[in-house]
Amino acid sequence: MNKQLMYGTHAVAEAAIQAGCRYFFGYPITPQNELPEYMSMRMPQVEGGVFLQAESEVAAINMVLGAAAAGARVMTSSSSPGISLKQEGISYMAGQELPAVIVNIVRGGPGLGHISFSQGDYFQSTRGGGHGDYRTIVLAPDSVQEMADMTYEAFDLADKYRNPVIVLGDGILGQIMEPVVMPKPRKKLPDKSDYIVNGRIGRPSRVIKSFFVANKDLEDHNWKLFRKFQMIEKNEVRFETENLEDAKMVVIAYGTGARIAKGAIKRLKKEDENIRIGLIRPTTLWPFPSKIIKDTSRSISDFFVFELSTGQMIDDVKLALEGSGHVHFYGRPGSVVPAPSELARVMARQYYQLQKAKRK
Amino acid sequence: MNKQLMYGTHAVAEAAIQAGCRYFFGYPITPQNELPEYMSMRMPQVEGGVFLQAESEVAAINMVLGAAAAGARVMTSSSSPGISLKQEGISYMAGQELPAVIVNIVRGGPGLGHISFSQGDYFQSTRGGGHGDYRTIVLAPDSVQEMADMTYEAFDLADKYRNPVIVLGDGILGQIMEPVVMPKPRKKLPDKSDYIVNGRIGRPSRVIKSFFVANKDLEDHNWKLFRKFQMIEKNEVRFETENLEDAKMVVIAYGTGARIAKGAIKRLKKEDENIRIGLIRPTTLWPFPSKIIKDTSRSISDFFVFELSTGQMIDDVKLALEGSGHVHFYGRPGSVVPAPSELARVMARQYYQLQKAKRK
Amino acid sequence: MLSMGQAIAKAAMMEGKHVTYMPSYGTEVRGGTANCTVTVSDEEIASPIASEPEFVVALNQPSFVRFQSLLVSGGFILYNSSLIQPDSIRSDIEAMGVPVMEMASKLGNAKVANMILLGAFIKVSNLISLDNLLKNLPDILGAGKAKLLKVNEEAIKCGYNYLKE
Amino acid sequence: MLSMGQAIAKAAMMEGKHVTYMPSYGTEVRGGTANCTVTVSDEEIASPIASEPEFVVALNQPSFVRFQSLLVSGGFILYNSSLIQPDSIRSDIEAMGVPVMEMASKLGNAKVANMILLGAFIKVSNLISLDNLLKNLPDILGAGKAKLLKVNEEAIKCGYNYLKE
Amino acid sequence: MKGTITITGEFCKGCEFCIEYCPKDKIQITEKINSKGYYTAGPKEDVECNGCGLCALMCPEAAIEVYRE
Amino acid sequence: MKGTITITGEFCKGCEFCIEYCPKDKIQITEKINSKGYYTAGPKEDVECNGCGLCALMCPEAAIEVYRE
Amino acid sequence: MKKVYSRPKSLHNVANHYCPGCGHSIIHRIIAELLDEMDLQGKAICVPPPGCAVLAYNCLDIDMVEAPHGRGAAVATGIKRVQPDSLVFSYQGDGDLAAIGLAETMHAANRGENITAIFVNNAVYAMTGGQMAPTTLAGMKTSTSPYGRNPQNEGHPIKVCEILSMLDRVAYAERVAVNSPANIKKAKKATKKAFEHQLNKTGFSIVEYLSPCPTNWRMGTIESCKWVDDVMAKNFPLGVFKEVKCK
Amino acid sequence: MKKVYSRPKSLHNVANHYCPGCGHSIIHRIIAELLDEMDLQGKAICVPPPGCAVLAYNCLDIDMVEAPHGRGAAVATGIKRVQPDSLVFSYQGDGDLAAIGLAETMHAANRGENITAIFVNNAVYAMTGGQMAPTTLAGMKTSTSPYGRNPQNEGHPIKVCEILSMLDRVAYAERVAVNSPANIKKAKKATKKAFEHQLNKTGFSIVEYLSPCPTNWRMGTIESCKWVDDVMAKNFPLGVFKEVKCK
Ligand SMILES: Cc1ncc(C[n+]2csc(CCOP(=O)(O)OP(=O)(O)O)c2C)c(N)n1
Ligand SMILES: Cc1ncc(C[n+]2csc(CCOP(=O)(O)OP(=O)(O)O)c2C)c(N)n1
Ligand code: SF4
Ligand code: SF4
Ligand code: SF4
Ligand code: SF4
Ligand code: SF4
Ligand code: SF4
Ligand SMILES: [Mg+2]
Ligand SMILES: [Mg+2]
Repeated sequence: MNKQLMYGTHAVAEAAIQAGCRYFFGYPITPQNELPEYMSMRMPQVEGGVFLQAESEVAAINMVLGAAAAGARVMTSSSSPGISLKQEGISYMAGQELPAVIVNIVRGGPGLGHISFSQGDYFQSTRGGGHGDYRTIVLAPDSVQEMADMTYEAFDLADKYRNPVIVLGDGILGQIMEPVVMPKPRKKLPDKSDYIVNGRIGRPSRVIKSFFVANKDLEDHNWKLFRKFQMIEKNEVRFETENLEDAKMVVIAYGTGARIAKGAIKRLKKEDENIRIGLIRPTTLWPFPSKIIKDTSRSISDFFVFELSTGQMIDDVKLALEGSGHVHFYGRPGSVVPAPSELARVMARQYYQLQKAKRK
Repeated sequence: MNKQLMYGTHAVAEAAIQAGCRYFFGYPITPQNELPEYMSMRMPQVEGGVFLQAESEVAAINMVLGAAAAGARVMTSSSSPGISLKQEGISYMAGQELPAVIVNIVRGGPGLGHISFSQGDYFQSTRGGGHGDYRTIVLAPDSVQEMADMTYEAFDLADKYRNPVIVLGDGILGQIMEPVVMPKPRKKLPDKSDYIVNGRIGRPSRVIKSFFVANKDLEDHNWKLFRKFQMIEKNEVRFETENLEDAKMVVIAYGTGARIAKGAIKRLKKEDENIRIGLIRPTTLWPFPSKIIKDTSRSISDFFVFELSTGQMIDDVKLALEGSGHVHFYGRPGSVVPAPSELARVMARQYYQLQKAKRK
Repeated sequence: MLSMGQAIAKAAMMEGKHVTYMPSYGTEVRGGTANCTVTVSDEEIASPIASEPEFVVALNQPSFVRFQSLLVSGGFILYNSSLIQPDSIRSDIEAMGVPVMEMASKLGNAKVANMILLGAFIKVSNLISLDNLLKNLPDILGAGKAKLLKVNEEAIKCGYNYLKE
Repeated sequence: MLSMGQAIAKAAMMEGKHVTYMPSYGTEVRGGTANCTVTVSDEEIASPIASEPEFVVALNQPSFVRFQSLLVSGGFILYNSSLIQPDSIRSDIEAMGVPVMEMASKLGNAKVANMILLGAFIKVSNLISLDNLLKNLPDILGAGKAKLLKVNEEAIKCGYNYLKE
Repeated sequence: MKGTITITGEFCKGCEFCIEYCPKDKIQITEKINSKGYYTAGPKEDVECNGCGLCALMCPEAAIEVYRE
Repeated sequence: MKGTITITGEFCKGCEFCIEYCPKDKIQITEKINSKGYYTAGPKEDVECNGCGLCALMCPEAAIEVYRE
Repeated sequence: MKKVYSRPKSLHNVANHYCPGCGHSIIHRIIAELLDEMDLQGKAICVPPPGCAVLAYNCLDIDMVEAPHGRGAAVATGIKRVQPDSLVFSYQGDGDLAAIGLAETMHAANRGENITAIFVNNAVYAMTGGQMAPTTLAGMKTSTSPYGRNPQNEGHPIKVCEILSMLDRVAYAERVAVNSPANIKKAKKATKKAFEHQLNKTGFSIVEYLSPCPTNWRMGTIESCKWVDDVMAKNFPLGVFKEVKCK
Repeated sequence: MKKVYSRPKSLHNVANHYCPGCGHSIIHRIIAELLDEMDLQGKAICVPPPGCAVLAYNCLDIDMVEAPHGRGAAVATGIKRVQPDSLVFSYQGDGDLAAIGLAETMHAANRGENITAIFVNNAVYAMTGGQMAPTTLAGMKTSTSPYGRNPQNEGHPIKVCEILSMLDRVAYAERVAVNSPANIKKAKKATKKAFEHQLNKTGFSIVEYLSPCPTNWRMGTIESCKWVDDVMAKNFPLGVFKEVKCK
């Protein structure tokens, strides 16, 4: 058994290295400092590994842009305010169709907020906080093991679609230690020789760009990207479900929120074995698992959204449902983790009220 | 008659001055260069007026932050990539509850995109492209007169709610000249002496901040902001409607898109006087006029959303409708303006198809 | 070119018309010819970008070629015949050349070429009345150009009358 | 403190338990005492933040006061009695002091105080078996500390047996 | 010259700067722990102070006040 | 020393640098307009060129090629 | 007996949050003493961006505006332009002022904004746990330079005062240290000069403080003070780098 | 007769987009000549951020990566770290390199990245229509300094080469002009040196070109060249500011 007890940040970093990432450009910010710190220790131990502390998050994302254009598997990590600063660069990379993995260990906002954690960056991540029509794939782990696995996969997704991929953790997932089985080193990396810049020997010169002189060309490019995003929506939706079969109410939560929700459901089941609460946990936030939610609404009409924010994913749930269900919401924005027992209370109140109403 | 023929950018700038704005911090970027240029000429002519070209958009928004904290009516303007760079600062200002007016003369994206225009920054503007749970009021003019009027009003809204307000123009609205009647100089400016910093004489010292040491305090702050945002949603929704009474299909569009839509509807009416197409034009994009859309859906079931993007506002329309109508979409992302005739064709096709289907 | 467009727009505005003036701007890139679009209407103006203009005023050869092709059928193209020798003119439009440069030098001021063309334009377009234009001219030119009022007036009349002849 | 928590977590992991270790981190601000939360369970662990811990191990007075109040009713608090003189102890919990510093200096190595407490902890908590802990100790300590294996083993046993007496 | 000092224990963090720089060796770390958990500095009873103020000049916490004849 | 030059009209923008710096006054702006609308430079027929290459050194457009005996 | 030193009244009457022996505490104290002595408490506006001093407002009893990381100079510019008669100073760490905020710092300095940068150089990103800063010394181990800063890869420490002194509109630039009575006296004098330049509107002023961070240097408090003399000041020479005449 | 000057093959065979008499064109030509002569066309990667040169790829026939405004040095760093044997150069205007991108420029220089900055100083933001740049001269009128740049409000022009020369890992820094045959020859030599330093991995190299912008200066082409000598070069002295030994 190859289980190690690892910090979430370290698991992300090590999984990236196993996935063939050899370039890391980052900048300190709590609660993800242990990620660049780990990289600064590990990269020099790996053949060809480069760790560089950038002078800012803006510089970091642009170093990532350059490294991606030169063909590298490359990563950067930060936390909320730092990710805001990277928005222009991410928009460029999406426009230039460059792959990279961007880790956001979300903290409390807005502004300086709080260093612990939150889920307040959902909109920014899923709708492109930068300018223009673009999307980034957003993966939402809820354990250290998933932090590792999803980071590992993120590199493949980024290369497959030539698009930035965001791993959306939070201060808790970053700071805890849990047992992890590390993915095996990726032996064969994708061949990118058809688009990267490495000198124009034996071929015409290449340009990596997002600028279009003719108005029409930009429009064509935007539709091209749009079709790619549709393809991603078709192929890459991921989620986990629990007890949907006979549920009378379905909880929708992701990341740390989903863990607490799972604990709350378990608790309620212990107290009342007849309680029927299911769970849908999106593990990709974009593309969002709309279909399973819509499908579920055929038999179940109550959806309980739990977020560690004042409510952002709830929009995607409503968009998925298209009016075909009732959406209830419980939010705890900013740095206070509700105990499963607290959430259980809120959920139970909602649940029993609904059942009572139905009986009437 | 005090009508002047003015550029959109100049109208915004002059209206700001009439509203009592005496501080402008900006940075060149096409297609809004004429705005800072006008300010550089005008501000020195106005008592106490300060124009300062910042070294970057990041610097500009932070100068705005400082000036707002010191009690000024202050403005900055930019275009898409520059607005991306301002996201961290805007998030801070929302967290610190500081008022300011931010003008975005939107251009084509993602990345460097194109200098002309687009409506691709809708998500960024309406959902807070920065980190954390916050919103900015977003005003969407569709003429040079509205550019002036809304900018003027934006300062009042910003001060009323102590929150950044975005005036969302685009390259066309910025570049055209139209007749404008300038609003009168605002004589009495709001008293901000209860929160600004100006030295702690005669009162305890003050801190303008968004950072909270105790987790719980940040949560309270977030709920406080949330209540403010709910209040804004209650009070400040704005929109324009046309021919909703007997419409069989309703077009929803904003800004330049709405102008083209109006032209297209007019055209169709000329061709077929029996055609029944209405229009809802949101003039605040956040808060979004959801209620009127929902209300309209009681009698009308078809909504035609037109955007100069691959589709962003359409989410808000769907959220408003909650499944109670059919949403059709036509988008032209990036820098090509469809002629009203083109849009008319697309709309007509949709319209007649729907009527035929109903007759069946 | 741009100033002439603005003059038309201002004059129309002063007649109480709806009006939109839109300068061209290419890319963030240098070079290329300048042009602008003026839309004048009794109603609210939808798109400020004319895909099918009714009138075109062309000052040089490339513009003549490019904008001739955009003209709506039955439209009118007015051109600076001092610089433009039309190779071919669409058969479904009307075209009229004015040798503005020669005329301007006759008036003793090369800078009023545009005003001559403006005069000719209001003649053929019938969008603005000559009287109104002349009345509003001081406002249109702006304070800085009061001295030049006289020669500009003359130039406009000269262009207006050229087509009369 | 933190290393002791990690040792518990590792040992539990090696026994095949679900385990989560969560260090405290206050604000971006200096000072304050360190603490950590270890959750050990046979099932998947929901929240890594224990609002009502079953066991508390306190190394100093402020921690004793703070975390005693969080303990679940019927919980157990183990404390370093070399540093802590409990003023008052909740009546619904069990408390046990271990004079780890004195014991450590008897063993001739002040640094093993934590291991003594660890030994005592596994005794009272019954979460991990002593045999497994000792078996896995080399892995838990890591390669760098092989030399200290012996004295750590002794310390753990010493803590374990202290409560036996 | 004669002097005296007072040290506010709640501010003191036991950094020992005052001790290091006092020319009279007037100050020591005491047994008293303040609410932040620091062993605080205090003047020795039987040692003279010349009121030079070096301790206060060094004290990061502005915990020391100095009196001079 | 004798030389000769050729100027590619499509590249020329009529900036007159070559004219300014030619020691022989060999170059002039011609009547030819290229597709970008510039009046282009061209060698004068009857003037000698020494092949010094100064024109090419100055020409921003790399429009000039120079030959020398 | 006469009281010859009292706790400055520009300090809040509570213990601050810094570690024992931290240079930040000393610098705060110096500022508070000057605000008292120069009667500026009612005129002062401080701009603390994130860094160990982010909570400066819990310590200094004056108006403050929190800045985003690195943007102290821009925020201070905004304030000062609106309130030209206030005493506006940013309080920035080396990571803040010289890494992410270098452009804002240099441009405010170049414009000659009448503001003062209180620049705390402790050779690390202290608040975030001791990562490499632009001022980290060659060979120095930090949490992101675990093998020591390698000048071939990460460059040499950046000398802020030397660089800023090249800008015409910088009125005053001095590097001091806060590790001994003599140095603290000089530091206070320098800070006073900087404030005077600001009040006289001669341009941008900066005081760079070599400041012990025992926690991240993993040293004792006394040892940290020695290290400032023995190592840091060798790399960052103390002194006045620029002074224009006060009007 | 022998051909003594041919159009460089590293230039695409089409007319470029610059205005008549623009310094950018000359600098492109110089680079293309060197790529030919040094046989580097197949090794070169250029990083053009927005600015009049944003379309450099329509002119120079080599690989390119577009950078966001001001981030040329960061993008070039990313490329060079992945492909240490390529010739990587950014091509940046004065607004780009010295305003918004100043931090990235200085930090890349300070790290001694083995990249070259081709730095085109035309004293304005040309592409966006002639706004004030960090290098705009005192008193100079631009579209955002309509009353002339006022050093009391906006500072004096920033001297990039002088400042960068203070950083230890900068290997080569020279200011040249492209306004006369003699200056163009020197400019080419400087560019060659910079490339050689990069290939020898001695550190960061920069060549600053005083470059005419007749359009935004509102001058004739010949007059612009004179202005470079008569005014610009007086404020920005030409010459080598730093050179380390090539290994
Ligand atoms: C945009 C952004 N990036 C990163 C951070 C995290 N952060 C907070 S303080 C700091 C640096 C602290 O170092 P320094 O400025 O030297 O101050 P010190 O703590 O050493 O006094 C960093 C990187 C942040 N708050 N915002
Ligand atoms: C973030 C951002 N801000 C602003 C711009 C607009 N912009 C494009 S080029 C440029 C500056 C051009 O000046 P310079 O760098 O001196 O180059 P030049 O055109 O003078 O050669 C600016 C401000 C942009 N593209 N992106
Ligand atoms: S005043 Fe001087 S002598 Fe007295 S305690 Fe302080 S340092 Fe020592
Ligand atoms: S210098 Fe101050 S804080 Fe340090 S030990 Fe002395 S009194 Fe305490
Ligand atoms: S080569 Fe010399 S002489 Fe000949 S045309 Fe060119 S500059 Fe004149
Ligand atoms: S230098 Fe070149 S571009 Fe300029 S006029 Fe001569 S040939 Fe033409
Ligand atoms: S970490 Fe360092 S800089 Fe921060 S408070 Fe502690 S000693 Fe001071
Ligand atoms: S605007 Fe200036 S810099 Fe730009 S291409 Fe024209 S002359 Fe060159
Ligand atoms: Mg520091
Ligand atoms: Mg420039």
